[in-house]
Amino acid sequence: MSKMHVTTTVNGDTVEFLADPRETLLDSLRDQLGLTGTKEGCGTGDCGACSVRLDGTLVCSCLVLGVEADGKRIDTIEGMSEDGALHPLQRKFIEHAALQCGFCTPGILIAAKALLEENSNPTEEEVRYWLAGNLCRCTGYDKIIRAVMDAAAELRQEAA
Amino acid sequence: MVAVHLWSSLTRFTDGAREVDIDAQTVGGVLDGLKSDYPGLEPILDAGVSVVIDGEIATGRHVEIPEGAEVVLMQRLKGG
Amino acid sequence: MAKDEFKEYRLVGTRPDRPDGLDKVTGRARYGADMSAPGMLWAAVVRSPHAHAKILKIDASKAEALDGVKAVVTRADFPTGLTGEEWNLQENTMAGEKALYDGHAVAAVAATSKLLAEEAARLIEVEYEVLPHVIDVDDAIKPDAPVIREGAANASVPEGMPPNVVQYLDFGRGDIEAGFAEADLVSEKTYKTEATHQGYIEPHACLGQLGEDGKGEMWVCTQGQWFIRKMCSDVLGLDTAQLRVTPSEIGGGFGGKTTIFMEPLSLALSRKAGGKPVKLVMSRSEVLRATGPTASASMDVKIGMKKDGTITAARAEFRMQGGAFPGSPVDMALYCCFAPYKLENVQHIGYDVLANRPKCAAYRAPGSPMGAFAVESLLDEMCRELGVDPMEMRLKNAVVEGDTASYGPKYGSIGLVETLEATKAHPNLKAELGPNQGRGMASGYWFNHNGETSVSLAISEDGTAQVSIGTPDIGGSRASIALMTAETLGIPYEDVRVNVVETGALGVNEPTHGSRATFASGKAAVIAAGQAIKEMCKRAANEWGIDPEAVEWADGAAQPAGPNAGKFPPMTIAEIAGKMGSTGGPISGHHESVPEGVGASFGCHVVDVEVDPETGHVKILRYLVVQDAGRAIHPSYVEGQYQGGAAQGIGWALNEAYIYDENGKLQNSVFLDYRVPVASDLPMIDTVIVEVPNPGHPYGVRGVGETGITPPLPAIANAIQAATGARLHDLPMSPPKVLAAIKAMG
Amino acid sequence: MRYHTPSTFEDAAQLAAGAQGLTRFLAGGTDVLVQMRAGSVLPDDLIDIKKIPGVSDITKTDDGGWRIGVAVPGHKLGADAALRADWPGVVEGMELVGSTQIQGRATLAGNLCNGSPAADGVPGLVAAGATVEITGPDGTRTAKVEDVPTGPFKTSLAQGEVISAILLPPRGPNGGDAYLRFIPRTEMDIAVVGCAVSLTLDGDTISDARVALGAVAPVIALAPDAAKAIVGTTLDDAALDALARAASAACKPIDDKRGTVEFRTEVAGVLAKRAAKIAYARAKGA
Repeated sequence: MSKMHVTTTVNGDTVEFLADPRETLLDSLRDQLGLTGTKEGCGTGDCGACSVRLDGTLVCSCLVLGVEADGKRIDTIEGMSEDGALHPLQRKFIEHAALQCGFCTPGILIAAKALLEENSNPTEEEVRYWLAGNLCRCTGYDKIIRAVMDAAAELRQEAA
Repeated sequence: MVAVHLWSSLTRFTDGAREVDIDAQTVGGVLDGLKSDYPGLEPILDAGVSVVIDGEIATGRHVEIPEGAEVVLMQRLKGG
Repeated sequence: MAKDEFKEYRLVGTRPDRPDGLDKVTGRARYGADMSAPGMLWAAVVRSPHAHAKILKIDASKAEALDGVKAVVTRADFPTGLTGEEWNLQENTMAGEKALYDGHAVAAVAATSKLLAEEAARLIEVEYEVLPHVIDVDDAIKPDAPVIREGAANASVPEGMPPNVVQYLDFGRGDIEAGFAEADLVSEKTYKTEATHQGYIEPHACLGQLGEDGKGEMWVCTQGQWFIRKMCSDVLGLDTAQLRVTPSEIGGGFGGKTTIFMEPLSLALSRKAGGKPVKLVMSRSEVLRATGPTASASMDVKIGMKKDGTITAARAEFRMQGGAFPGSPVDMALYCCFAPYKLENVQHIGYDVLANRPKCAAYRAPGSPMGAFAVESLLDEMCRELGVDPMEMRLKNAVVEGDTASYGPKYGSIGLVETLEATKAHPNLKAELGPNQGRGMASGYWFNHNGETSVSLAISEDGTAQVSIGTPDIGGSRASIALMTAETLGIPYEDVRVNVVETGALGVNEPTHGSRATFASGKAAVIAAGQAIKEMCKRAANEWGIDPEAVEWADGAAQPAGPNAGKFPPMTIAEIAGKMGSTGGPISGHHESVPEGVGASFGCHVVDVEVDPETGHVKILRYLVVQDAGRAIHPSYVEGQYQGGAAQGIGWALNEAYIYDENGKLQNSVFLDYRVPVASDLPMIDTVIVEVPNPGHPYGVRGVGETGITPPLPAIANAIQAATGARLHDLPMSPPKVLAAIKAMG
Repeated sequence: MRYHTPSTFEDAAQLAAGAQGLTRFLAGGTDVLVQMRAGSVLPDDLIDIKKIPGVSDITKTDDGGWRIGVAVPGHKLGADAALRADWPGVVEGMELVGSTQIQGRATLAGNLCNGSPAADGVPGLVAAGATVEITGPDGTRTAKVEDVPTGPFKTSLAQGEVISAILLPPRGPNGGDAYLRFIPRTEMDIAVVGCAVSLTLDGDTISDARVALGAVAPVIALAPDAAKAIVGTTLDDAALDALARAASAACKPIDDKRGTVEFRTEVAGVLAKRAAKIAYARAKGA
């Protein structure tokens, strides 16, 4: 069962690793590249804790093979703050107490960022449906939704 | 003497008494007294019980029991 | 106590950023599966596919022959002779003679990679003789049910009870029959709830290492590192102090991470593999099949009520199965179910029953939600029948300080009436309802808990402070403890760092459970801060050459107490700390106790639902949580507990359930079919924090974590009846059941 | 396991035809990877078809129909306004599959080939009269979508055959379609019942209709009696009731963890009515 050589761009950096073809991108990120901010909650695409961007598209990294990442661009939670400045979503999550245990938080932040890039002014319902694949068991989602809406408002203001 | 209220199914071991008088000053004394007066209670007490003194769950065997206090024996409480 | 009689604080009651927030929004926070070690092996577990089966033979030769497989363990690798709960834990960690439920571990393997370990596990061959099994609690309590374990009953069980009854409970007071005779309406109904899972998003994970010398270490996601240490030591026959357990950040627990499941396996594998560290991470399916869901319940409730809503007598008889081991929370369910009501005549009977399911663990207010479902549902049905307003009924019968609780002791300071009044005043109760919509209300209760607590505080050289606590931060407790410590010391919130420490650093702490972290670790931190203050006053007094009694502490500085003490400028904490090396050494505080003064918390929830009459689908339109927090130290995280508890209760009420097939195999061991609420299922969850301070805590704290899961189950059942006329007596109130109930009305 | 990335469907078919052990094609992977993870399917050869040119394209065909590449993920399908204008029922069916994250990967072709009786992407295709182009070691053939699944998680594809495109017929004037499913939550569930309706109007009267039901029988199938119940009507209450009865009568469901026989049968009728109303309104241009 020979491993395959994978070259990919993660958070802007070119990285290489050897992947067993059965290995998921989630395991490649966590176990080969040491990027443990992306979490496994279910391994079946039902919880969204492993959310990353693959060539810009929001995906569950547990449902992508490591070898499929070859030649692609991957963005994870570790690349969300730029030059030490938190993304507004990250700031708003702290400010609104939108996390309790924090385990689902990286996946939700990645997913919310993808939403706001596509829709800068989402309704509460749109946020809720967009994030339906990101389970949170601690918060009842209330403060998460508020934080996303508030970050969206701030980003719109910055853009204006 | 301390009057200790027991839960009903313990009365099998106390000749039917729901309230028993134990000569003790502390929680530990009550538990030891119950065991020596009613040996059938021993495995249940050893499995863990809470002693409630005037509404407050006693925090240990050392806790003293005030004169005239209400003393209730309960299953040990735990939480999630 | 009215809000304006409240002492106002500089920090307590404010909403600063949590200290661990940055780590948790950047992916830096390290959870159970995030740690690796040099030379590390990966483990996988072989689990029984049968609900009940004799294990005839385990053949690991094919697995052991694989290149890279370093160790295989079975029950033969564990010590013998354990008894009681220690035996239960060992048996649950690894099956002995019999597999007792679908998913029960029978062997484990360690190998050089995750994929290799999984492949090796598939190659371990286990021969079983399948035995008759039983899943449902009402089947399990039958006299002719398959016997799960002879001799498991404790001394509470009278002779002649069915074989799977392992604990019996019977308590109450007054004259129950006379009470019913006084009533205008006596109703008796049966209610059932299905097992649910805590559903924390982080699967159990640990990294264990154990040498031939019996010394070991473990990194693990847990609510209680000392519990892990003690339980692993018991199961493996180790000296407790030789095992050092460090808690990771924890991705949710809700009670489910207060005990062990697979942790001893990593240690046993490590020992067998020559002391190499072994990482073991559960899959979601393993979490659902083989950790600790809550019990399922079958409950008979009988209540007598007068026309004016006065409750004259109440009787509860509950049967609960908590899996193949004793320990269902039937006792807690009985204690809590009538707790909000003044009762002269009350009787409780409980049966803890074995069934072929995983060993239940605590789940947020263990037992209380089930009991509330039965009692609060029946009360609502009776109010309808008598034409009594359910809120007025609750107020009329509400317990107050000094009343004797239904379960025995007298209540201290409690805030039930204040909670009900705040609910009554909330605008949600005036919102208009449309067709197919209905409103339901219910109360809930949890005692809260103290537990063994040990905390250390040390003043740093620059006057900042560090607090070492033993209760893992599961939902923001670092923030609340930092707030209380900083308030006490008179320093900025940011000057306090709260560390959750490993077992080597403090005396024994119980886990973060029983809603105790902010109460118990917080109280201990405040006392420890007081000790440090006393020492700092002494250092200032020495400097000034006055009596230490003549120094008081205010605004983060030692000050002469009154004009007689002499005139000295305040000496700040930074000044005192900067000189501590030459004034007597380190300045610290330390407190350990089982803190007295636990304050119970009542809550009241009101929910509006809309039911699709053609499909039985229930939509939550509005949700209100009102609960007594004593004093909210960090109100955002108090609200978070209320909202999270409500969401879990909503899931339990509507769609979450353990579903077994006829062979006793769990059918829904993935999140696709174990249906926890998703973001689009819920509305915003409105909260009101009632504050009736707990006199047993320096800042008035009551635990707030658990009560919130209790009222949703009956509140939603009550709302569904209001919307449709149909009454559901079984959980979950899933669309097929709701539609059938609507159809049954004709 | 060997991982292959062929650059033509012919190569993919040859690889699969020549494979000795268990073979799976990989498009979005949202079923295959779950099965691999659970250990229920452990392929010896995994053939990733995403590197074949054109698999991610959606193109309008010369006859006014559509050719949908087999690696087009749900979110891309949903973003194609012209396709959505023609076949909204097909698009909304696919969009109901899983979360936003799943939509980034999951494909119509994969949804079909997984063979689930509850696949949300499939009833809309069946109601639309869609076909698939299949490439095998011996060349290419087409088949009706409803002929692909033969039972739960079984298909009529032979060893070495791979779906190379999904083909939708021209919508034509005065047509409309819709797909509805019932799930216990609002998202993330597998359909307990699914129903797609496609119809064409002549004035206010339905001149042609196809009704497909999901999750109520071993395979997703047309319900011809349900279609008959509304053809020639203006979808009045009597027609809707007849539709509901016929849809319910077409059900041969099972009791399982997701629903009961009674519930599925009842709700199939409810969804058929609701989907027909939406399709009718769409055909009217509403």
